Amino acid sequence: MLEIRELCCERGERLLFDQFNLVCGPGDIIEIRGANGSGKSTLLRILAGLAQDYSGTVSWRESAKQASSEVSPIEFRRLSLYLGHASAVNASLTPLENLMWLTELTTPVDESRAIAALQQMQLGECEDVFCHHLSAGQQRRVALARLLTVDARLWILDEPFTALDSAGVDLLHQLIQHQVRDGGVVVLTTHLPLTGLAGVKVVQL
Amino acid sequence: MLEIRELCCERGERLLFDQFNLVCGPGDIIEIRGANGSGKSTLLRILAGLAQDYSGTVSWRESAKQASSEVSPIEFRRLSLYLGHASAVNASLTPLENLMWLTELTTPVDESRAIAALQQMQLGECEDVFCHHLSAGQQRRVALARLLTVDARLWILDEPFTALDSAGVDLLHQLIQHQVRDGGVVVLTTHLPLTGLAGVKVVQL
Amino acid sequence: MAGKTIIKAVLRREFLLSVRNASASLNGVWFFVLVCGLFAIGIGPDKEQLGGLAPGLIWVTALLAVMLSVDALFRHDYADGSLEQLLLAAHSLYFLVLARLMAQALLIAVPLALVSPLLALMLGMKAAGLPVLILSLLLGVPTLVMIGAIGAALTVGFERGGLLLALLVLPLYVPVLIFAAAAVVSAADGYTYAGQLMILAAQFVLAVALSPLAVVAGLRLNYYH
Amino acid sequence: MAGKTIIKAVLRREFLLSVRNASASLNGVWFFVLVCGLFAIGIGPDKEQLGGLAPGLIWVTALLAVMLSVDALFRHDYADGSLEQLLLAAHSLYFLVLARLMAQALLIAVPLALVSPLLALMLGMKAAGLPVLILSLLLGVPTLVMIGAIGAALTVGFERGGLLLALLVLPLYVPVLIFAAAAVVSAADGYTYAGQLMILAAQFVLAVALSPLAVVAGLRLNYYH
Amino acid sequence: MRLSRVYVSIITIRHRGLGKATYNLLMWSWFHKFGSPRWFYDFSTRVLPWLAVLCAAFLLVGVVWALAIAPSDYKQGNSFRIFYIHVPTAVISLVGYYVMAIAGAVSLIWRMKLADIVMKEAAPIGALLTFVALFSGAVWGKPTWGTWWVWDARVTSMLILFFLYVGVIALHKAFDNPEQSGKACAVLSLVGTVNIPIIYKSVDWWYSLHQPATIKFTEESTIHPDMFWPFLVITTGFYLLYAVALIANTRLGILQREYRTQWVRSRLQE
Amino acid sequence: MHPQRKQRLQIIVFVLIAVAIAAGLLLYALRENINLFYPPADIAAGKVAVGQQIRAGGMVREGSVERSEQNLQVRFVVTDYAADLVVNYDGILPDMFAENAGVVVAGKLTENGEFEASEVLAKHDENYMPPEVAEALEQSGGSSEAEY
Ligand code: HEM
Ligand SMILES: Nc1ncnc2c1ncn2[C@@H]1O[C@H](COP(=O)(O)OP(=O)(O)OP(=O)(O)O)[C@@H](O)[C@H]1O
Ligand SMILES: Nc1ncnc2c1ncn2[C@@H]1O[C@H](COP(=O)(O)OP(=O)(O)OP(=O)(O)O)[C@@H](O)[C@H]1O
Ligand SMILES: [Mg+2]
Ligand SMILES: [Mg+2]
Repeated sequence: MLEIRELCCERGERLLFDQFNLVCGPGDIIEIRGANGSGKSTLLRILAGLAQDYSGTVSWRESAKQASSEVSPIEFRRLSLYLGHASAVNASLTPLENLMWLTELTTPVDESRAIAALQQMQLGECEDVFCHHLSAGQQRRVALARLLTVDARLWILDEPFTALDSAGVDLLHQLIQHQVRDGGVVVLTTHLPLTGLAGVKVVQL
Repeated sequence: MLEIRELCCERGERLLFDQFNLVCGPGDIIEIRGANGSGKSTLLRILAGLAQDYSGTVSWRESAKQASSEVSPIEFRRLSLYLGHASAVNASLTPLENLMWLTELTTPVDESRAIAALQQMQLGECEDVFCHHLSAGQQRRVALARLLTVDARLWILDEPFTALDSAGVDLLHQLIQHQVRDGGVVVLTTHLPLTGLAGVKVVQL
Repeated sequence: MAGKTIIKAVLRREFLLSVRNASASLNGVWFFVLVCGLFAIGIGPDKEQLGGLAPGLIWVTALLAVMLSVDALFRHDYADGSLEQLLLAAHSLYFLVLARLMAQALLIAVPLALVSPLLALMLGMKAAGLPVLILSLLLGVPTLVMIGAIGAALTVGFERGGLLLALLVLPLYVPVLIFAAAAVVSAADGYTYAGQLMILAAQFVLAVALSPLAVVAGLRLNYYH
Repeated sequence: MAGKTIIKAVLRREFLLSVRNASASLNGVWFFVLVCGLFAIGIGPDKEQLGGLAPGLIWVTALLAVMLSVDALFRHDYADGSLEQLLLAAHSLYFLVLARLMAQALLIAVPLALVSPLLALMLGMKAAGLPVLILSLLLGVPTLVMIGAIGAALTVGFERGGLLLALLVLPLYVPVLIFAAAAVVSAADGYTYAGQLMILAAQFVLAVALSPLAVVAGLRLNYYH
Repeated sequence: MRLSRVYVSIITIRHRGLGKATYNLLMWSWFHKFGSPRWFYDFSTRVLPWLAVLCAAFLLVGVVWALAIAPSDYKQGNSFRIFYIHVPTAVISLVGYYVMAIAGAVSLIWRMKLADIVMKEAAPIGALLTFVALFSGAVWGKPTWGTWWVWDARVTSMLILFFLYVGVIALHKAFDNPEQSGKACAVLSLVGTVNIPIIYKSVDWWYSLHQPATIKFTEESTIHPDMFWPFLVITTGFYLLYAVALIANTRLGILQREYRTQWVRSRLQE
Repeated sequence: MHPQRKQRLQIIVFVLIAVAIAAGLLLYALRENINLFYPPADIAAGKVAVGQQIRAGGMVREGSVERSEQNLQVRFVVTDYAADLVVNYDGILPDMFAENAGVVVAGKLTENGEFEASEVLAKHDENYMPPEVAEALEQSGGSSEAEY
């Protein structure tokens, strides 16, 4: 269960959000919505534990009732998956090498599962092309393949649909649906209408 | 008038397109459509004069009839504007500095016009924030502001809607519409449905 | 244990990348050889004079080669977002960074040490100093990598970080330079050098334990907001 | 004329960026001083010996400082897409590149030349060589910038290009190094040095005229597909 | 196992199970109060004038005594008087590095804003003092050593110290976010503190021309009392000058960092 | 134990072990003589090889300085009051060079046990006193090594 209390963050003399509260539990899809520059990415980075200059608390509890079940930062990193504007795909590695590394940062994985994930992302043909030869959408798919290999409870996705073609968008919709059906939580931003997803809770920033 | 004849391009042993022909004249909006990795960006880079390993011809004529009116490469660069996946926005310059430079590469411009363009792109407040502080959408807006300051006949836009919020998308629609009403040509790619634009010719790749 | 998987993954990627990228470690060696050659040209080929200078020249060159290699250590990962993912790994960053630094230290030190006897002989150093030269490089270069990594972490966000890195890091390199050059000179002249090597080793051990702390802090602060 | 606007725009951006980025040109100077200090430490403090070596040491250091500055010349513009826009500018690239290179040459050469007398005296060089040292730097460093830019253009697409650049460029630096060091040594010893300076000047003029051609070709290569 | 847990709870300053008083002491709440920029600003407004007057008095007496009254040296004559600038600046520039590093450590560990500002303001002052020490040493070297620059241990380590300062300044200038640059400079100056003793020892061992210590704490000094007293006065003056400069610059730094807050506005209006 | 604390403990233990090892190595190293600066006594005791670049230092013995008439050749004796070292030098001496004053010479030992200096530096001693005091001391037969 993710709990955000009285989050407040300012950047360059502009208050991005103030007294921001949010509680979400298993099965929630939260869409953070806002205009360009309203602070969505900043919020997601704070959730993921990357940004530090904010006030307020962000916590993840195993159970909603016990206050003591709050997990430690390292445990939280194992439970969460952050995918930002930069896709963390190294240009001189192949998709498989990138995927293996990115996955193993939080979850041990064997190669066959990674290969299957790439195939599901329609990257079967490009398995051993260096990533700087890939198109923008294909690079994004490499980054997204991690959703299939990592066992995270909380997904934090910053504009994950960028550069994807319509087949890719559909696929990602399915993945998200699957994740929440399994009791996971998805927090995402996007400027697209999320018509393909059921039960999205929109939070305006 | 843009004329593409028998364009053929292969990458890493894959034929991206073969015998590709396209002719377009004043007032045309051409959308190149295709799945991820189908070669849209490659095609646009060839049009812009960036990529070189292809066969076939790309030419721009002042008038459709006279074969001799084909313009020289430098003249073509003055007449065209290419905006790719990378937005060419330097992180340690301000939006205004970036815009001035990018514009002056092809068109002399005075500062007031550049400032007005930034204002129209809703970047008035961030005029002198360094660009690495800007959000993804704001950086894209800096790049797009160039559409307002450059006097080009041919726009080549590779997924220009990326990272823009819905207001930004509407604005860009207007700009495109305005450009073709003035007799310009727009060639673009996107994975979004272009419902806001009238008279788009779709070319499947 | 999960920690081991992560460390192994980090190491595997490190080696893969260093193999892929125009054999970066080999380039360090070429740099080493070339700059020593430049000295021979710039100073004039008076062999006797050069021989006396050789330990100092070789060591200063090695130091520059290390600085150049280290500059790229985090820069690319920062640009493409891999660094943020590393910071979000489910393991103590101290050990992850330590693993990377050790891998880099190995990749940089060994080729330099291997090629150094050749250079020393070219510059006319006395043969008696050769084994100690190799040893001093194997002990000293890793220390330089560790210290340099601190500077690299602090400057990773800057466009033209290379020279700033030099300013931050080169003063800190002085102790290594002094003891390493002194060890080689002593050995070449037939004197005892164990003391200097011990001090180099002590510096190495200290650097191994402490520099990851500073590197982690340095990397984190680039993601301060 | 449109050409002038473009060239002015390119120059303005160049100066803006060099002011913004951690005062990169000043860092070059610090690097210069630091590395000379390291040599003194590595070689030993014997002033008479150092004095004789000073021209060579100073020039090799200057050469490295230039190489480090030049490495960043196009790298960032490549990464963020500015370079493709430069290649699409409505003006002959030759002159645009030439303008950038000249600006860089100025930004790098002048500070180095200004600080060099201090270093020369610290290293114990004879005062008679000082004016020629300054002159040789003012003539030679721009040549090095031009040559280095060719390497920078060719290696702009590589992750760890810095050392590869060294490999490509340092051999090409040898002629400049030889004549510049010789001029300074001659002057310090009271001999004639006009000949060497003339040759440096000739190299400079050649580099100015030819290197933009190579740089443009090199930059284009990166966008081959 | 229990022992390790106790140990960890001590080093991580976990307060569960500890008494409230101990917790308060460990969390240094008093320390934070005194560390607030506002408290410091008001406190220094009261103290600074007195300090400045005291400093001026010491320096004035010291300079007159050192330049006009104190005897010249039997060997060096009047060039010996450089001693009175050289030694205080040299010593304080070293002390200044530790001031900077300790402030850096405090700001890093306890996230204290005041310490952060002090650290950043200490760097240029220290660099300036180091430069003066180098310069005065060089000027002194010409008559005494016959050359104004030698690569001697102390001289070389002083040069390195200068670069350490310049590094901190350059790093500070390179960031545009003050909190980022604060952390970066703190890390760098802490790394420097580990290294300064090492650098000093290594360089010291390397080569020595510079004279050994004249002013000694454990044995009697090898300087004549007539020369020593003005030295004491002028050194005290320099220490005060350092303090005054640091406090004044810190006040400016505070204003720059906090100019949007209510209390700064009200102070500026007064 | 909590995994986070466990890792923190691991780090601390690791750092402590490293510091201990470093301290041990340093202690061992400090027992060796690693200085290349030799007083005349050490040279007399044969600790320096012929032809090795070293530095030596001490006081210039009173009345030992012989200057050549034709050129810049100088010959003087450096002493640490335990042993003497004959130094030959060809070059301009620093202004502060004087009998009974500290000096540092860099160069090498020759076959005949004399020192061939390539550089002579006047080393200023750490005593500061007014001229009158120095004179008085001189007359009372003390050296400038006097203590206060
Ligand atoms: C550029 C040249 C010089 C530099 C960088 C330099 C540096 C220093 C430093 C860092 C100290 C303080 C050391 C400590 O407290 O441990 C110092 C002290 C001192 N220096 Fe220099 N020095 C230079 C030249 C000279 C010269 C030429 C003389 C005179 C012969 C001289 C005489 C002294 C004296 C008397 C002290 C006080 C020593 C004591 O009592 O501890 N210095 N110098
Ligand atoms: N130092 C600074 N000075 C001024 N403004 C800053 C500074 N740092 C950050 N900002 C502002 O903070 C905001 C950060 O926005 P963020 O990236 O979170 O936006 P976003 O909602 O993700 O936008 P987008 O939809 O474009 O991705 C931007 O408006 C940016 O201009
Ligand atoms: N050296 C190479 N080896 C193999 N394939 C290559 C090589 N270079 C390019 N390609 C392929 O060429 C294609 C280039 O695609 P391009 O970037 O033009 O796609 P796109 O249509 O713009 O896709 P997107 O919608 O994702 O932006 C990709 O499929 C890529 O895998
Ligand atoms: Mg965003
Ligand atoms: Mg594309």
